[in-house]
Amino acid sequence: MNAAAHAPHAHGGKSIRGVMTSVMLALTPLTLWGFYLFGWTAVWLWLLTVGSAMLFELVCLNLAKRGGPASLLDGSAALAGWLLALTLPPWAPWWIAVLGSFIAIAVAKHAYGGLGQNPFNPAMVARAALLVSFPLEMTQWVSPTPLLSGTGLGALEALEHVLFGGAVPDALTSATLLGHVKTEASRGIDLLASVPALGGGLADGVGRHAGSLGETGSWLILAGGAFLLVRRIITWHIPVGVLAGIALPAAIGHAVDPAHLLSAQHHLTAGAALLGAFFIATDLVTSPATAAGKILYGLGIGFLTWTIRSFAGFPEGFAFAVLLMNACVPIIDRFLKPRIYGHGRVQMSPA
Amino acid sequence: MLLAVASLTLIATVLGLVLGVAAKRFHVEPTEIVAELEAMLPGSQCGQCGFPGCTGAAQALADGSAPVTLCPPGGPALAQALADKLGVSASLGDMAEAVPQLATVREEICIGCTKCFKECPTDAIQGAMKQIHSVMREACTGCGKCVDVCPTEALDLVPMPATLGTWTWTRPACA
Amino acid sequence: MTELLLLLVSTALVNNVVLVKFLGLCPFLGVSRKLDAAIGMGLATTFVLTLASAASWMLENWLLTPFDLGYLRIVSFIMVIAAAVQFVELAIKKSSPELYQVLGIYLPLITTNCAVLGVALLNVQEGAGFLRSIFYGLGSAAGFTLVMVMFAGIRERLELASVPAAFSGAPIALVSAGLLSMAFMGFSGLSLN
Amino acid sequence: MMGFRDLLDSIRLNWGVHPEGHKTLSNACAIEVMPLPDRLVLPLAQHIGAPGRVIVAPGDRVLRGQILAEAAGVVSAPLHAPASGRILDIGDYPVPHPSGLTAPAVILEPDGRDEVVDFVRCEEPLTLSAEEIGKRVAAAGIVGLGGATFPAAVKLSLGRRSPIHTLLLNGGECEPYLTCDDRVMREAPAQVVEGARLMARALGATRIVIGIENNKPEAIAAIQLAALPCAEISVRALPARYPMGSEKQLVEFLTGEEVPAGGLSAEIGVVVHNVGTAAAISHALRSGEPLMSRILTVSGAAVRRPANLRVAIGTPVADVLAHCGGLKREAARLVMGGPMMGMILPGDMVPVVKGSSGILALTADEIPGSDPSACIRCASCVDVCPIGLMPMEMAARIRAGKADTAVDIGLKDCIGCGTCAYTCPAHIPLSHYFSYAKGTLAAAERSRLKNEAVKKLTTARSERLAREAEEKKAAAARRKAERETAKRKAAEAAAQDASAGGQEVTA
Repeated sequence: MNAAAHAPHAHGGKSIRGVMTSVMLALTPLTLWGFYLFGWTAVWLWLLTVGSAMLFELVCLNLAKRGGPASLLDGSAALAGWLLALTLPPWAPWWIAVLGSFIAIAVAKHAYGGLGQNPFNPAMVARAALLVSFPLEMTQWVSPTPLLSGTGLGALEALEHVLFGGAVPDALTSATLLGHVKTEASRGIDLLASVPALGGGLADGVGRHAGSLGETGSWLILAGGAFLLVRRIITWHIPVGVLAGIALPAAIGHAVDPAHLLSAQHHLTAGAALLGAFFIATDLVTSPATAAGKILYGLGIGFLTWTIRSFAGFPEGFAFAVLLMNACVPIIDRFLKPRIYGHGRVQMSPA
Repeated sequence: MLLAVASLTLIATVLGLVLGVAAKRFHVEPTEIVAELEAMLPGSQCGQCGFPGCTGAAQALADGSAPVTLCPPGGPALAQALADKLGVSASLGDMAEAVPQLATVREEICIGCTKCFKECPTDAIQGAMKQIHSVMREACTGCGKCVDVCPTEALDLVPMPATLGTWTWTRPACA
Repeated sequence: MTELLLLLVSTALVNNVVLVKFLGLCPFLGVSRKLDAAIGMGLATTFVLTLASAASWMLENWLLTPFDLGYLRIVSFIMVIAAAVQFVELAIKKSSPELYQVLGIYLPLITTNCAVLGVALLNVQEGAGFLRSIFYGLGSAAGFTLVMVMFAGIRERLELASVPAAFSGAPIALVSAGLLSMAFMGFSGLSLN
Repeated sequence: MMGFRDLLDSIRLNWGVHPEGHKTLSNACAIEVMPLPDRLVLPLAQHIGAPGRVIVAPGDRVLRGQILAEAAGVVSAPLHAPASGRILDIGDYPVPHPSGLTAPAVILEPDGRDEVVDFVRCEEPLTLSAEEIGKRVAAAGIVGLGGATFPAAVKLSLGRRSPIHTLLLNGGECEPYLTCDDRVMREAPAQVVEGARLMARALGATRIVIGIENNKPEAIAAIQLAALPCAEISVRALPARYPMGSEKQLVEFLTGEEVPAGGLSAEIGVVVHNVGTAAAISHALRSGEPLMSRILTVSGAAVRRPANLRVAIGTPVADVLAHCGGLKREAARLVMGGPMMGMILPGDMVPVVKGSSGILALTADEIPGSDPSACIRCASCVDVCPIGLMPMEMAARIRAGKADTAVDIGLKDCIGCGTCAYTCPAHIPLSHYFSYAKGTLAAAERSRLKNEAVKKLTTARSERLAREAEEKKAAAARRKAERETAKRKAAEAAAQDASAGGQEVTA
């Protein structure tokens, strides 16, 4: 009999592993769709990223002498790798995946003491670091080459491409909407001309356009997000905040200056907006604790994303926006606390 | 050259004037930190800190040569108060480990010599000549001075026994 | 007006003194352990920086340039800054002894804060007008304060985190500063084209 | 219509959890009276406040209802013999407390003759004056039977300090497993209602609201029927949600007002009592019998025959479990009270006390099993906290040894309901952290007070020593002066003698 176990003598049954598993379940459909769209290279890249993330986790756990394999099973490392993979260009070389996993797991997570201690979102730290270090590789987009359609590489060819590199066939290179308009704008061509030039199919919701592995299948992302909401893994505050934070300034900006600012619809469906709103910004460890804090955090990410996309040098700013708002989370948590019962509403005697 | 000297002198004069006025305007009386610290210490001059009495301890605290956790009778509460006063962060970890001590009289050996209660800085020992002495739990700081003077070694320091009133939950196991 | 506003945004975010120009790192690392201290330091620096920008502009344009005393620039700027810092120190000592205790030796260090001198010199270099100089100083100081506050928040949280011994303290603070700096790279190229 | 209101209520509440009830284990079991055991262990501190003062001695023979210990102070309660018999001992015995420490208790051996003192019966208790009700409740030694064990009479006297308009009767029983309040409401609704009216009368309250969780429809129906003739009573169904039965939550839900932090509900004109206390008060005033037994639930998957029992105060837990057929499986944990806030028992030798609402023998499957892992800041605890605290933040600060800074973010407002720890996916023992921190802070406060006392003693001592030294010096000076005067006088005398002698000689 336990000498002095403290109440409660009951537990609700939630577990960290359960939370992580739910997120992975929610990610599965859109990941499979990404595999289908971008072919075998995407599959190999995903495997590499997730595998190396778990490997680094194991190494770090051993170095820190914490738990060991048991802690690996909580799934957090696999999830971080998975999310990173979804934001990589599907034809990226192997070292992008491995280096990204290393940054995410060793630098962004374990340098801080492991699970739950990191102030910055590991996947986004990795993505931002890769983007500023290897801008070329990280913006090498391709058109979808669905599996079994004969347009892409076979399994072995794809593996060879991932491991030993090689140029992406010119016929396949493509541009994302955000990258395209940024390039065109730098050549003095405004949106009125550049957007139609890219052709339709951009906002079809199923994602048959260039982009990173997991960000193009809008409907599946929404379905995954809905699953998480229903399972109460996440609350609505952050996704709604992010999407509103992007859409509102975008709508106003587009109305004022349609030649230079993209519409809200384009902003929401392009880039990592949806994937980020539901799966990245909602990362439990690095987001605020209270409902009001979550909304503010979401709005901040959305607004910064829009600002960077519209005015700064990088075509996509979601990773930066998340990191910037991550840095604000301790402040948000400090100043947006829930009201404590019995304080404030009634006259308080100085205690 | 002259110009340079002149202009620097001018700047210096103007700034000096401004600062001089400000120093008058914002003057604050320096506080006597040692006296304030000494007032916070128990004042029993028990010497458990290793300094000669509480004044010495206050001096050492003020010049930073002693940690705020130096006073066992004061316990973590005093350490925290001192840390707040000095604007440093207290590591109370090792402090919490130290269990408060209590002097106890072994009645079968005590000869009633009254040496101990003359020595006790807090008058925590009661008794009279040729009578067995007893220790008041509320007043004893566990300084051990009585133990040193007892001719028959009838006094012991024992950890303060827990009661329902003083029992607390232990620190939960960390992840 | 728009131009001054843009200048503010540009100096605070895009060309942040700490995270992009790497000036003023001493107080950034030294006084960012506690949020209250960071806010205090930020405000003190804001005051000194703005004042120093204005004073150094006057010095430059009314004394140094007319009399061709450019070689006295650094020494005279430092004198002005030192006096401003001394003034702030006296004022804080009077108004908030707690803050004075917390800021400790870092307050006199504003004197040699390269952000302050750097901004004053950059203003001269760019030949900025009086108002522009003040806004440049104000924007830089706002950026400094913003970053100080964010960083202090992170460090307060790190105090509670189980950081491995090898990374504990300064190392993890520097790692965090690096990551924060990387996040600020997102603003690079920010302009209203 | 009720269903719609429930829905609205549950949307309005943004806190709490829905623990698995386990109530069906025992809620169909009618209250049975458990026979007296061989030995009763009666701790002197069965209530909040000063322990009772013993007025019997070992060897004494006592009658049922006789006072064993009288109230010692304003906040205290007397203790009565639950049976006639002999006092075996008065000394330190294990009490229900997680520490396993002992405390002063009276050991009574029932003689089975059931001889009683003269009880003053009262057929119409509602005609008694407010003061008289308070006096009789105090004399009966009744304390809050919900588990808080605050002397009921003290709470009834609150009306004299600030005007009370509403009495809330707590029939929430939101703790899983416990069904004793449910059974009391079903089996003795008239007693509950009469007790409520007596308390309202003592308080001067004009309104009585009885709140019952909607998972007890039979109890709601029974109380509604019993309260039908009384216009001042309204019965409200509460959403079944833990911790609805906590005083602060109940007050907020039923009156819309909040109990001020660090204050009493009486400050906003509301007093909360438990339904069990109401029934006990009605019974005590009618029969004149003091509180000598209480109703409790025996449950948990390890118990062979879960039951609701009326048990004499002082009955050892072992006898209660034996009465329920013993354990059918190994109990991983023995708990007194409910699983959310109840305390672990150091063993089954401890007695049932006035505040024991239940005895649970829980199997390993029923208790939280996993070891704690790192906090992932999921903020589940923040979402469910009924007080609006940030438990994870407080725990992190406590873990870092900064309990004092946890107070800044509300540690003292924590009601210890355990909702956060129940919901935590990382299995962090949050409630334990808070108890630990509250304990260390209390210990620090005690040592601060002691320091102050020590300081006074030291100053007194040094003053005394100085005075004594002063006196000694003065005495020495006086003696010296006296000696000198004497010497001088002697010398003078000698001189005179000498001169006289000389004169004589010369003469």
